[in-house]
Amino acid sequence: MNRRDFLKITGILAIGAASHQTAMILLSSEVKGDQAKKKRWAMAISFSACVKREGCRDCIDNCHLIHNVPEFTDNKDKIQWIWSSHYESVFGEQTNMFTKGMLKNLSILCLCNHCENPPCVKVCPTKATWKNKDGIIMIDYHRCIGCRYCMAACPYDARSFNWKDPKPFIKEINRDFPTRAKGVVEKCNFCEERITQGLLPACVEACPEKALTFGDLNDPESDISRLLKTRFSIQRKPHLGTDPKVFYLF
Amino acid sequence: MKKIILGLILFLLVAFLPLGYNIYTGKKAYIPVIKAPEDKKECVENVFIMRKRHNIVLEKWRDASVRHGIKKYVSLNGTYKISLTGTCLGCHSDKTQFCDRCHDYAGVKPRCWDCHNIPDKVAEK
Amino acid sequence: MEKPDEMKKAIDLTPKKGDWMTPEVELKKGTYCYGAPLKHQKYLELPNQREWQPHDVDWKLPENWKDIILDGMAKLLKKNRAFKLFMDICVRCGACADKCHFFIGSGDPKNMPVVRAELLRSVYRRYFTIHGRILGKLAGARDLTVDVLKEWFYYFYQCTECRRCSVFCPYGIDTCEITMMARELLNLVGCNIQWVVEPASNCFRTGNHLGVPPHAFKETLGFALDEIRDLTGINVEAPINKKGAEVLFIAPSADYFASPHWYTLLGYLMLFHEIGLDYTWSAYASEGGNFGLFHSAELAKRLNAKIYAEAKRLKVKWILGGECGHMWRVIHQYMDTFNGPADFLEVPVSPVTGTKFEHAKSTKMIHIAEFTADLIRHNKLNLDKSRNDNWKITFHDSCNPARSMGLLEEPRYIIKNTCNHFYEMPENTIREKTFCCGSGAGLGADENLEMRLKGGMPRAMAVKYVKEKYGVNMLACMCAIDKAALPPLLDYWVSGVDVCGVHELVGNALVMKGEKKRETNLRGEPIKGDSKDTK
Amino acid sequence: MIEKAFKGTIGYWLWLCFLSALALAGFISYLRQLDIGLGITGMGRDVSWGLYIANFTFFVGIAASSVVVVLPYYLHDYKKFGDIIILGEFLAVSSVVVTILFILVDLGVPSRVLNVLIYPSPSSLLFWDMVVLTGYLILNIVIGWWSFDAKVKEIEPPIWIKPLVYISIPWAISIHTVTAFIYSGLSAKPLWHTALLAPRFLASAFASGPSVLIVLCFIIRRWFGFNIERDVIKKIAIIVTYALSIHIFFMLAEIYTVLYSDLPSHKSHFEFLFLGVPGNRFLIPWTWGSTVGAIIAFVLFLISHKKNDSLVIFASIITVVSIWLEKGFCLIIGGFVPTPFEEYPKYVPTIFELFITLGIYAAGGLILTILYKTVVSFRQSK
Amino acid sequence: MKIILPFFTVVLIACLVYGGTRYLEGHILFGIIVPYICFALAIVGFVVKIVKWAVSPVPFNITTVCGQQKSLNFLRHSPIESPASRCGVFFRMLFEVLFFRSLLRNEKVELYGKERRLIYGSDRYLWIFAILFHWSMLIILLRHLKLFLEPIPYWIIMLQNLDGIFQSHIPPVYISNVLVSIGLVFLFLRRLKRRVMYISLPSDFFVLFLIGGVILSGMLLRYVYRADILLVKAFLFGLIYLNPVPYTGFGTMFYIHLCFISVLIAYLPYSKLMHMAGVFLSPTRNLRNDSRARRHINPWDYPVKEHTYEEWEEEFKDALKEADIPLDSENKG
Repeated sequence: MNRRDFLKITGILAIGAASHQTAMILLSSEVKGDQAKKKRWAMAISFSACVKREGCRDCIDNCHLIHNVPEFTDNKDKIQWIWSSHYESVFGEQTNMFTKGMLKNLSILCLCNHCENPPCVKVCPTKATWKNKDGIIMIDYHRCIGCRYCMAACPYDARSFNWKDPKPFIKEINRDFPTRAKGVVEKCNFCEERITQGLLPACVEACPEKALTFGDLNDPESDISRLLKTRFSIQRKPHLGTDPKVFYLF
Repeated sequence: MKKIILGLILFLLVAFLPLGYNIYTGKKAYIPVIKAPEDKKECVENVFIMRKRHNIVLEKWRDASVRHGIKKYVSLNGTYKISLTGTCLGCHSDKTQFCDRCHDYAGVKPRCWDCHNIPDKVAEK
Repeated sequence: MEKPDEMKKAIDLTPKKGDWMTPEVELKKGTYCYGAPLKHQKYLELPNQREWQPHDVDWKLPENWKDIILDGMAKLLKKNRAFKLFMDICVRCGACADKCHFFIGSGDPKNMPVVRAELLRSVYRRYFTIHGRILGKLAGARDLTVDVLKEWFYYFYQCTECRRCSVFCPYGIDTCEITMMARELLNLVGCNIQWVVEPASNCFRTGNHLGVPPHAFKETLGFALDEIRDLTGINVEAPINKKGAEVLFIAPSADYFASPHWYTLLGYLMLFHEIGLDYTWSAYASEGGNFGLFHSAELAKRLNAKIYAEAKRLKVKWILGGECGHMWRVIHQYMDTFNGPADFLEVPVSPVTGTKFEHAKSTKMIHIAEFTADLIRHNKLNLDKSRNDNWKITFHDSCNPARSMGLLEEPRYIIKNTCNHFYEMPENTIREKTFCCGSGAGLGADENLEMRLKGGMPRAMAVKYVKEKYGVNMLACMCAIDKAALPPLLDYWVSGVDVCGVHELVGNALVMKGEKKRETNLRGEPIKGDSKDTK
Repeated sequence: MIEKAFKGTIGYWLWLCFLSALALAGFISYLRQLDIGLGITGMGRDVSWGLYIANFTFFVGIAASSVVVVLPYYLHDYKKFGDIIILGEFLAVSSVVVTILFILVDLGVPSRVLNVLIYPSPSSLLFWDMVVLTGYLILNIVIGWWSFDAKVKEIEPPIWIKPLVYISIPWAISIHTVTAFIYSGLSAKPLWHTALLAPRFLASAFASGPSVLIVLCFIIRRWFGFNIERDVIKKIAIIVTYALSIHIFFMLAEIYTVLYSDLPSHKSHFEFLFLGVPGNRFLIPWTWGSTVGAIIAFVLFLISHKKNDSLVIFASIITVVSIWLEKGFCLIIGGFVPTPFEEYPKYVPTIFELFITLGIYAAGGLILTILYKTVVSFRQSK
Repeated sequence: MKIILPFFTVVLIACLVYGGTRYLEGHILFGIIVPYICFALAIVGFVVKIVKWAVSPVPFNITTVCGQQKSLNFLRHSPIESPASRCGVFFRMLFEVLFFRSLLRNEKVELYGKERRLIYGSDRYLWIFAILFHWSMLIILLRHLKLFLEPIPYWIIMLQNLDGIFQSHIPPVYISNVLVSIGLVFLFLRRLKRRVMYISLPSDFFVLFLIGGVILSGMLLRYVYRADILLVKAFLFGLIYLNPVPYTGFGTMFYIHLCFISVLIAYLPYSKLMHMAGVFLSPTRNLRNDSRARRHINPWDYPVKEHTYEEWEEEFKDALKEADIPLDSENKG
């Protein structure tokens, strides 16, 4: 649905109002949105910078705090938007006998890869998850029926399901961001609500070592474009052809 | 014959039960008073529309914001940020005095509050 | 008359365009009954006595016939809630339409029970409701005219009061009740039929429909006793008007005059002898059937009064009733109300088995099928099923015992214990969904044969079905009118299937103490089957 | 006709009561699940589909299998299946209802289920599954009921039944194919990601479904006097035998491909299923049980034609259990374990989950009983 | 004619209300006066009709028996189809009223094929759609109670939430609304069949159209031309406590809905819609089949002219003597 169609629909509202007609217009945040070049948001995570602080969880905490991500005690109910895991688990297929020793216990930050070719979007039976024009994989929590097909389809385990009502498990509610109800799938949204306001994603902002770089791949002058042009990077499971938008730098 | 008349009376009693019920609860003349924000004159739309159609406006807001990335709403009354917690409850800061009163009266239980938060200042009360 | 195939082909269950509002009726010969003879009208002191026939142009109605009917209607509405209710609540859903045997058989749309009732309802609306008075035809209201009256006559004497439609009606509207009311009204202006009034008058005078005087009655019973003696070598008695007997036995009079009823009578007599029942016939109340029911409640009561009066006079303990249809409607649903309470009688107890028939504790009259089934259950009868091996039997539930009494299992129990080959007809045509023979409620007149054959078609088709499927050649039933009406009906539609009473089967199967070897069944036909082979 | 289902012996009513009680228990458990959320089940972030989807998969197979009696009757004019065809169709009807119920209870927000219709998404196999399953349900109800009705009335079935029957044959294949495609289209799950999945599903369906039918035939023959010819049952047993052999062959082909190619991401699932990993050997008995069971059942079927009925019944039951374990339970769980992070989480259904599952079985059983009772009573009244 | 006239009557009502409220300031007439008059007509008519039914006695026990009677204890009695006890009657009525038991029996007769064989097939469409229609109507009625009760009882909210359980749109589409429409459309379509058309009266169509009008205007009111529900409830409270407040801001659709309902309830007692009360009173269903065990009293019973034994004996004296049948008169003498 493009914006023109949308205006038409909202126009119907006014007709229904019969005697109290009024114009209603919905505007996009970017006024010049259509003219501006499409964004391709991406993130680069630097191994070397990330390991500098032992046990640092600033990015995770900040993200989970801002997005009201609950902390379940039971592992099977766990919901995570961004988390860390061992190198062998994350890059299992890029492990050899030497890396096993060298990179042992190296924590790798994981989050939704916002794939260019997302398997989760394809399988959704209600279009509750989709790729928006900036390449971010979105979830409409109002539409999700909780079939969890997308979870099965995601090769990165990036999606979590609300097995129970999350509210009691949220330590401190951030009232500017909605919580979720039980029964829907959720995941990292690349801080879509922040970047439309011109802010950086919560995790990027929180990192004391500036290990995370976020920016527009379509802009050759952006930090991230420059970084990826100059440094060696890998993606998770590239052989699956999903083309992740999260890059790992050496 | 007696049974039928009895049944008829019973039926009429049941049919007129609502009358008694409201007298019993003492709400026979109750009409909820909705506390409009004192500092604001107009809502995002004309008040007549808002009274009848705020739910539909909100639904459109929801779809616009979530699915189409549209974050601003322009009406004759001005331009507004699309946000239930931020914009609506920003003015109608007291949900119990505003939303709930009428929703209870009309027997409507919207699910918005399952996820969307009541702003800090109300929740703190 | 047409051939069966042609008659069937002519049926169209989808009515022509239009509706039933225009009163018009063509009295086609063969589809209506003749008017009652003056003599019998006089004897019963009926209103508007005159010689008349339905096909006369002038029905010789009294001058104020309209007022009489409307007055009568007002009175009936006050007297009978069912009537009033059934006038008001029909929604014309049409569920009853194809449940009526006359509609199925004739395709005449006015034979749909709903329309039959609407014929009366339209007049009710016109004169007794506000909207009918104001809106007239729009509200489905019609003026009462001679044509309407003729239509009433035609169609309410085309309803056998079988109550099948009532089973299917979501509000329990009973066309039987409506027909009864309509006939009450018709009788107020003297529009009644010979086949109802004559038997009623005879019954009122002599005690039975045929007008048989007491000595002739005794004589026929005597013939029956002779036949039994020839068949079994046993001397059976048939006491008449015996005071102080334990049981008064009342059967429809057809049982001792008509065939195949006759063999049922033999069955009764043999059974009573075999168990040594202390009972009596009555010459005064020698009729169970009650044609008054097809005329008016009052006449039904007048005829019925004899039974209790006779029971009281003879000082019996309780009453046993024979195989009959509408007789049992009256006894089960009306007799106690009409002429009760029967506090001079005792709750029926079977002298053989000791079973107390609690379900008849007020009326004190039980059905012979109940009595016999109980005997069989207690092993009091020595039955040789193979004596009925000549026949493959099916059972026709008579409308009244089925739908007004619930007498469904007793006859089946007896049949299953007296014969080896029993087959049910399709289930949509038995038990509470049983189809009428087409001749009930006083419509069994010969001049009405075409309509009777049409109305009996569904029943006949069900018989045909079991005949073709299982080779059924005998239709058992428990109603005097069935026994009279079904043989010509089956002759016409099926052929090769005979009709018998349930107690004929009992009589055949009953091995009596001291009897001689039976060579033939009650009909004098040689017995096939095993018992003969073992001779 | 259906009113026949409401007249029966005390034993029959007890059976109905028993099923209703189970269904009620399941319903109450489901209310609890609605209240608390799917967290009440054993499923979790790693094994996010469990018993429900396993059963769904299995019963789609049962539903699809009615085609093996329909096909010989209509296409090859094998008249002996005339009696059993209605049983097959009614089995399909109740199985489809069961599958739909299993999908429903597996949803996080069941009240939004209409979204599937409101926002149709042809790219999603779940959408197509809904289409084919509802279509199949309607087809079977219509075909089953109308041909049964015609039989009761002793008339020719309406002419439009035949084309519907011909449509229903590929349709039956399609429901199980689409169900297989739900899984085999996912590159994230190596165990499922095989083109052989759909054929395997069909082969196992044509073994398990007719086996259920055989057991049901014996039951109604034993308790309801509905005499189904031995020939007919034998014929079905032959179909099962062949289907089983193909099923076993496919399974071996799959194992060969994985083991010989030695691709770690694929192999790890099979290793988990057949050998387990330290700390999680939960599925080993089930996997082996189902595999060995299938082979035993095959052998039993092969020799059964000379032996008595009980052998056939026994073999049928083994087949059903084996395939339930293989296609349902092990396949679904095994697909999720190991996780993309190479973890080996445990999945054990909770008591609520079991009750809900049993409740759905009971609901299916109720429908099946009522439909079969109608058929059987009709036969008895003849 | 049967269809067109009732249809235009209903349209006319709508037009009157539309014109009256839109152009003629008839809010008081259509919002207050008409509902009051109609309600009064409804209550009076209803009571009068029931009382009229009630004062007519049931002279005879005329149960329509649909199952085995209670007689010999070794035969399986059918306690509901042939009720011998109050309890049985209760259940019979329960099944009749709640589940339309009799209609469920419905079957269709056909003359099949060339040989015109009579065949019977079950025909439950009418039952299914009647059930859909009536139950949905009941639920809709109960849901509307929320407009007359304050505070709203929990069960009504529950019912409403269940009814609107499928979250598809805002406001959610009620299941009952969909089902009632399906039911009504079917009931209308089957009236068009030749045989049902033959028995239909204009009033049958009028009721269908009127109820259709109520449903349609109600749904429009909910989904398109919304009214301020707070005002609606306050207005209705004013009406029921005889303190009507002539609000004007409802929009025409509200008045159309209100007037349709008013006409419907006013029409109810004078029409076949009284089947809703009549079904309880039907003597063929609500009586026990125990007329031989318990005497049913006919209140207007009167003595009739009988042919007594004495008269009979007198008449047939000779014949009786000839047949050797004992005579009462001689024995006494």
